[in-house]
Amino acid sequence: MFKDLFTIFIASAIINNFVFTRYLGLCIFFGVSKKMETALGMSMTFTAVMVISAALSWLVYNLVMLPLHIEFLKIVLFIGIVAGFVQFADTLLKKLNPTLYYKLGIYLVLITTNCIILAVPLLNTDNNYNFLQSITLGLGSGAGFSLALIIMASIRERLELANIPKPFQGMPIAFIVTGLIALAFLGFSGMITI
Amino acid sequence: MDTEKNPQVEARVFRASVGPHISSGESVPHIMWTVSAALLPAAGLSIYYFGLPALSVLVLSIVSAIVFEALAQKLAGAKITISDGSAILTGLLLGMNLPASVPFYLPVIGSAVAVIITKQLFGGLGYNIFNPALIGRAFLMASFPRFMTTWPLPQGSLSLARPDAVTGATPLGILKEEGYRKLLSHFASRHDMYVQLLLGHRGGAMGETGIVALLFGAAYLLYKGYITWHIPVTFIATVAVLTAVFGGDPWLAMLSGGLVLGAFFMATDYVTVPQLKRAQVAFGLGCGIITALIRLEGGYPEGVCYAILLMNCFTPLLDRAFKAKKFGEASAKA
Amino acid sequence: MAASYKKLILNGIFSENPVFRLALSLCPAVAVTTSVRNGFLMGVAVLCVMTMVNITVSILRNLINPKVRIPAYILIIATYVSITEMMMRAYSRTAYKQMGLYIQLIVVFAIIISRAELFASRNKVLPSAADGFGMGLGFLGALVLVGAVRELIGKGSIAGFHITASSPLLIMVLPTGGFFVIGLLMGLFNWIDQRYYGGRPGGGGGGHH
Amino acid sequence: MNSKDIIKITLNLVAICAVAGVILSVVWAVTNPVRLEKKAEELRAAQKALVPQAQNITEALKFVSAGGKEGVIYKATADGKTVGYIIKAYAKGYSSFIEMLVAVDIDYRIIGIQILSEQETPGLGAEMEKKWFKDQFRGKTEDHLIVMKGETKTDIQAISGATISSRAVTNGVKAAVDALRAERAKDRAL
Amino acid sequence: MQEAIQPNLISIVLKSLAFMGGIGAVFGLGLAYAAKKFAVKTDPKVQAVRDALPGANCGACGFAGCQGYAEAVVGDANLSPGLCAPGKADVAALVAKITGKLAPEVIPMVATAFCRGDECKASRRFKYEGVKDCRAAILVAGGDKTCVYGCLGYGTCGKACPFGAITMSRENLPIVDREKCTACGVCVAACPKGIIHLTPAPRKVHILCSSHDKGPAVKKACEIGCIGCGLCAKGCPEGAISMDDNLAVMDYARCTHCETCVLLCPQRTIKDMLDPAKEQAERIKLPKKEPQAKAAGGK
Amino acid sequence: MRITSFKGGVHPPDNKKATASLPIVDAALPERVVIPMSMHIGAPAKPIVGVGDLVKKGRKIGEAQGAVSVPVHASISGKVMAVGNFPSPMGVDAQAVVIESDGKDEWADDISGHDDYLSLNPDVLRNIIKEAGIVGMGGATFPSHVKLSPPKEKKIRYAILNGAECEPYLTADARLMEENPGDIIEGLKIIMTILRVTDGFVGIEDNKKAAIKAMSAEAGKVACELMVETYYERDGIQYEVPKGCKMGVKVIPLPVKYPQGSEKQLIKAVTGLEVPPGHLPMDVGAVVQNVATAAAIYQAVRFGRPLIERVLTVTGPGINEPKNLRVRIGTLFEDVISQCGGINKKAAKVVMGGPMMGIAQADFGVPVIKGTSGIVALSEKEAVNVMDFGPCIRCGRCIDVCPMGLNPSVLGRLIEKGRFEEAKEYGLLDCFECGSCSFVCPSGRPMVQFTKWAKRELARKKAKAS
Ligand SMILES: Cc1cc2nc3c(=O)[nH]c(=O)nc-3n(C[C@H](O)[C@H](O)[C@H](O)COP(=O)(O)O)c2cc1C
Ligand SMILES: Cc1cc2nc3c(=O)[nH]c(=O)nc-3n(C[C@H](O)[C@H](O)[C@H](O)COP(=O)(O)O)c2cc1C
Ligand SMILES: Cc1cc2nc3c(=O)[nH]c(=O)nc-3n(C[C@H](O)[C@H](O)[C@H](O)COP(=O)(O)O)c2cc1C
Ligand SMILES: Cc1cc2nc3c(=O)[nH]c(=O)nc-3n(C[C@H](O)[C@H](O)[C@H](O)CO)c2cc1C
Ligand code: SF4
Ligand code: SF4
Ligand code: SF4
Ligand code: SF4
Ligand code: FES
Repeated sequence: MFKDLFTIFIASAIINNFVFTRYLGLCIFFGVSKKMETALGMSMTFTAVMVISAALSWLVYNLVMLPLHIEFLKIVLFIGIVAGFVQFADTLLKKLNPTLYYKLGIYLVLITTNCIILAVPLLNTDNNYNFLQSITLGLGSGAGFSLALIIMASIRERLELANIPKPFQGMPIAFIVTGLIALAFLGFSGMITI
Repeated sequence: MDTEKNPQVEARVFRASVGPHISSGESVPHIMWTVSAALLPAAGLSIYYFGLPALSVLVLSIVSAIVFEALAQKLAGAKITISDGSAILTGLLLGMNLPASVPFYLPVIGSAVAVIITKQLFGGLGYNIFNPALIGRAFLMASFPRFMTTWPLPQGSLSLARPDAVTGATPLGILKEEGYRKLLSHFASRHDMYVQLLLGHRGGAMGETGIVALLFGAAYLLYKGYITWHIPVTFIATVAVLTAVFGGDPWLAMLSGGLVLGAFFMATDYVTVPQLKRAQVAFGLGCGIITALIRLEGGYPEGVCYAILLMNCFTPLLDRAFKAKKFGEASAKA
Repeated sequence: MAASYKKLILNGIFSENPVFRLALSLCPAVAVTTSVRNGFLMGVAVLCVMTMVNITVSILRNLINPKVRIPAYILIIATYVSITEMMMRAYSRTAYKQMGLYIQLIVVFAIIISRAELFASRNKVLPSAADGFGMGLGFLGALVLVGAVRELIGKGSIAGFHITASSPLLIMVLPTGGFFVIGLLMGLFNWIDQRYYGGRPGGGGGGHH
Repeated sequence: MNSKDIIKITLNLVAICAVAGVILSVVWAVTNPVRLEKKAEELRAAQKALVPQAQNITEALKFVSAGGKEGVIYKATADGKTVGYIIKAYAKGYSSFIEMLVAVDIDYRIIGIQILSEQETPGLGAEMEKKWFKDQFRGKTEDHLIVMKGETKTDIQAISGATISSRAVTNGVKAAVDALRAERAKDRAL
Repeated sequence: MQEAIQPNLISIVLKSLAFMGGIGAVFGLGLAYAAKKFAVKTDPKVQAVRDALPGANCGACGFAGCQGYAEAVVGDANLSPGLCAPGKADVAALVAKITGKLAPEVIPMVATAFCRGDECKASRRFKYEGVKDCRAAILVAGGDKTCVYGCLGYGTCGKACPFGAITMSRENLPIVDREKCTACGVCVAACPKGIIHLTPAPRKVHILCSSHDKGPAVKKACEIGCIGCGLCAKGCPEGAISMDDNLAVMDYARCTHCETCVLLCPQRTIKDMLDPAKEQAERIKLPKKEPQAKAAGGK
Repeated sequence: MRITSFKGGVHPPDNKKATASLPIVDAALPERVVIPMSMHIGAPAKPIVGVGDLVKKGRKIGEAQGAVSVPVHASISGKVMAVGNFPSPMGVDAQAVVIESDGKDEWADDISGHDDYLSLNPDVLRNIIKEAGIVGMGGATFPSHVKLSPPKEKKIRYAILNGAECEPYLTADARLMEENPGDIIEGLKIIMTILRVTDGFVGIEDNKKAAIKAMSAEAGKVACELMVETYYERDGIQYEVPKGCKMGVKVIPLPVKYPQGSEKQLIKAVTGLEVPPGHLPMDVGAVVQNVATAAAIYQAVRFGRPLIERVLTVTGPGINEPKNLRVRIGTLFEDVISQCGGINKKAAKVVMGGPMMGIAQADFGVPVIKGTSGIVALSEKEAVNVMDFGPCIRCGRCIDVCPMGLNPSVLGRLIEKGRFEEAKEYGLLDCFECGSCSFVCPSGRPMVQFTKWAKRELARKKAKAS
């Protein structure tokens, strides 16, 4: 049981890292990895939302939708949960902790447009994961996305001191870097199959 | 001012800058050429083993690395700096990372990827994040896996091995596919195996085979202070220890694959590894763990290349995590 | 009037190309563009969804309370995506097998919600449709372009027609190759832009969320 | 904002949700039968291609295949006699689970195999869908389900550069046959 | 599994309806309640101002980026809405409208480099080695130009300009692209020699020298520097030129582009940048209260 | 006793042979001198003479302005020819008084000294030192009286003389120690009296054997008694040192390594204590003065002579006859150089001070100032050209050698991109511009210029903000 969860975690966080080996969540990945500070903020926010939405999605899907045989509404539900939750958290944070909101608020909004946030509950249902497995996948994906963001942010901060040819500054070089990291991550290929 | 008094003095235009006005005389080209020279014995040995094809692969990768460097710099309107020797070294290392039997276009494509995409797009020497030669190799591996996993047999006459030994696969390949016993059966004894591995009479990339020659070059670089022990030693030791822990043969682990080449010549590339010694130890440790993981669990028999590249990703993080210790900081706390 | 529709559509294709300029909806641009065909199919799916969403949002724009604007838009998008997904699953199974996941992920494409929010919710139906169509076309074009380059270099064929005998650079049909191709194309476009149109450095979008 | 606003906002969202729900359920109701029909059709076509002489192919039982996935054994009959079995099985490949159909005759000789889905590397592992690779299995018995890296006529020749995938398919076929053998040992009626 | 069951259309629709209605109700109530309970006031004006500003974050306004200025200009009733130099008059008017302030009169300014001592015309007293940056170059004996007031030519102004308006000529003098320049003043602050000044954009006759050295010293160092002879000051019919410690200084409010000074200057220090095609149109009178505006624009 | 030295540092070739054994000679009396009002750190002095005034040697011509400032004195007797801005070896023009010699070289009348100098009140001594215009002659030119007035709460335990002279080429301090050890040790005794310490040290690099010998012999003679009441604190205990207690001076041979002469590194080598970043030597109870400063202090207290001359080394491949000269402050470089056989073709770069930290000179119309320890004419080959320095290849050599434990590589890269604030976070302000990093850098990166530039920009920004 524990080993199973551990495998799911390691696989989703590192070996089958969503960004570098499954190519998901790229918009946000490129968008917020320019500075370490934003990358860290996004990492924390994203992981938290990820776990919570994985849990909520699992509950509603398994306890309500499956018995009713309305699985075809799952896309609507999953994204609905994320969007609703995010907006709720946004409103709440703005009032209760404005400093935190000032730091994390922008990321919250971005989360609703991140592929991973939808891919994880979809994978959970595809794989018939149980509750714990679902949460672990959420956590692992969050950790993996955070890892990717942090690596990328540290590299991009170093790149700011580099003499990159003008046409390649900004997004193009970020793509190339990601391609190179993905090339390095090919080293993990074939290690765990899920 | 009364400056006409010493016209001889006045007429001259002197140079001026902020100090220091003298230097140790160390220079980038000197370092690069020395490292290249330290690789020559191993390159020579592989030419001896694998014959003319090996020579042509090396020459091709070096020449194309130089050409692509000049081309990229010309396109970018930058100063052409091929004489700093870094492109030559990249080409040489790329060549040594390939099997001698690859078709001519592999070293050329590899050099293009190494020099243009991995190095010049990032601003050239000093700015690249990833080891150019290794990216070149990984790129070729992903593009031409068949060529890149077909290892020719050494042809030289230094051979002490039985004639049917090591048929085209690397020792690590055999280990992965068929197990330790099968590998051992190719040699007279365990001892014989170690000797053969040291001498390099086996399948593999050109630079993987001549371990003695590599060690010889590495010793020279260590002596000259161009590389330090921190990364190579932690890297190799970690692989050996992990292999032993998981029941493997640590000596085999150290002597096989690209470990020696990678640890001494590629995981030491200043540009792509952390600067601080403590961070370098962490880097070596990471390389060792990933190498062992890939060798034991992964889809490939060998993991040195990917281990170094993966740790390259972490170099900026390690640089952030380990900061230089300021003079007097300790006493400030006390 | 017609000219401005044309401008709206061209805007989506060139100056605000979702992939190359705005750097949005990148996952499919990397993951499914291994061939012209895949890129085309994905692009068409997005084109349809975007146009429909823009139209719907524009129609409903006065009926939706601003407090629940975002959830409502997401709901609309999710509905269209679900419909697309179900249709594909029933009528185009091979295509679905290759990119079923990414079809589902159209829901979260930032480009769609941002156009709904920035354009459709403030404009009349026809301009909204034109905007959605233009953006979708830009996306489609980008995907086809990337797909073509990757297919050509990776498989030696264009839209399935073989040009070379063997596959030249396998890596190009791996997603890793997608990053390289998009990065290099972006660089190329920036270069053209800077060289011939005096564009600003560091273009290629980003941060438009 | 007062509570009337709350109600208004809620109703607003409820209305949109309801409309969406209705539309989706209608679309689903229309497309789902088509999807099921096509899916079954695909399976039938694949099975039929494997065992053309079969007149009737029925699901016999389910078993646990690789990765805990559900394998299915189908019985192919012609003129009331069992002419063979088709096994839907999974194998753990290089980077994905390979879903395949394995057709065997009653003597456990392979009639043919079909790859249903796979996410291996294009150009490498994905070559397994090529005819030459699949055709190698035809007529093989379990003893010859061995992967060889070089040329071979008697055994299974690996796809070069993708030994892992080749071995996965081969082992998957072997496991499928083993599963059938075990089930038949348990259930004589099979 | 789902495939096994084929419920009829009505029941599916009803279930979906119920489910979606429920979801909508839950979210709608939750969000609406949260929106009410946790409502915070935000000043839409700040956002409006922020949207109106060009977003260059150049700092010409003296605040931390555009956002900083937006907050300040909304919050502080006395703060001028015209501090954004890149935005020019349009933005000032817009900001003024949003904040309900009086739109200030903004005279368009442009950066002008007051030195013509290029590589051929001015000498260097030693061979400078080091970082090619003017602010770094003055660390070595105050800069290598023989004229201590002269442009060093290492292009710091160009690197500093957020709008890419300054390029260096082949002879190492800055050339301001008067179209691109927004008068943000970043270059003025960046130049260690104080070569660059913001001048009223419609005024195109400039005295392009900064040297307060005496005539002979100037002549030794530079072919084209102001030697302080005062011919221009004496000759100007409008009295627009005065002498300040061996250097002629232009009063732009008086200059009428008559070009007398241009012809009089023996060193050819004074340059007329008037575009001949636009000449007529440019000869409109500037209001004479201009010096104040210059001070505001130049910060 | 050899205490472990500091971490890092470099070993440039010392090149001291040419002048190490040449005795100090008095330079010819200059025909005119240009005496800048700012030869020290702190507020420039204000001229108190006008054109046409007749002055004698030692006469005060500039009045100190504020606490951190010293007066300036005429170094020859003659007539004031001009007061105005003149080129200075520090780079930018500075206010100076020009005196034309009357050839008589007479001392001013009010020059008088003290025979019983060790029994004077510390405050009196400090005032004499200030009025004599004495500043650090090791190069930093910080007013000595300020250094010798630590706030009460800082208990000083060590008075250290800096005889390291770790810069290549320079031999002025070494010669002074060899030839005038007595003056130096007497100066140290005055310093110790002012600071009320009993432990005096002289740190000398181990390659100056003769100087070590001469100084040790002189230090051995220090058996004098404290003439004033003294107390000090060690390990939290207050020690009273009553009148009559013995002072002791030790000569410490130091490892030969640049920048051994830097204050913090010297303190570390002599006492084993590290001055924390952002702190001063007095925070660890130490005061460091250059040996020449000590000699000047002695001259001032004993004979009442203000600081009007100093010893400097004129050397390098570009100088025809290298010499150790005793030169009047204000003598123009061209006069000094012409006394050393003039400059030859080899000279490509002329530096005031040593080749590591010295200031390159564009021309020789600049005067010798109080901090001028040498004039070195470097040849084309040895003078490093940093015009086309390359990118940092991250080799880490600079990190290894930085005596302050900084990361010059990062500093350089940040500053290159104008990111001064971030550089500050990486310890920019702790860099004392020793140049060890540039010395070893294979890419020839001008790190010192980078740090100077960044510090200046930060200061400018701060000044603008306040
Ligand atoms: C994140 C994610 C990844 C998936 N990856 C695969 C995959 O690699 N192979 C596959 O066959 N199906 C994959 N699926 C499942 C498909 O989307 C789809 O559900 C499946 O093909 C079943 O289609 P069918 O019901 O029409 O047979 C994935 C689903 C998700 C959510
Ligand atoms: C990008 C990439 C993709 C790969 N994909 C596969 C694959 O799909 N199937 C496989 O068996 N091996 C795959 N490999 C693994 C290597 O080709 C491995 O060396 C090979 O399986 C060994 O087989 P060989 O003995 O035939 O060379 C892949 C390697 C790389 C670099
Ligand atoms: C890198 C460096 C090297 C120095 N080398 C010497 C030296 O060799 N001799 C010396 O007297 N002062 C040297 N100094 C100056 C000392 O740090 C210190 O300021 C001086 O010894 C104090 O004495 P003073 O005030 O009498 O000059 C050096 C300073 C630095 C930063
Ligand atoms: C000790 C040492 C090791 C190096 N190793 C590599 C290497 O592994 N691969 C490579 O492309 N260049 C290597 N270089 C050359 C150079 O650093 C490289 O081209 C830079 O990464 C280019 O910026 C090495 C240089 C040195 C001094
Ligand atoms: S030229 Fe100067 S004033 Fe004009 S935009 Fe550039 S920096 Fe601003
Ligand atoms: S104007 Fe100033 S900043 Fe620009 S190049 Fe000249 S000296 Fe440098
Ligand atoms: S960083 Fe500063 S203190 Fe350190 S070596 Fe360089 S110049 Fe010396
Ligand atoms: S010595 Fe020079 S090249 Fe090496 S790390 Fe330091 S700055 Fe970079
Ligand atoms: S498409 Fe934008 S995150 Fe995936």
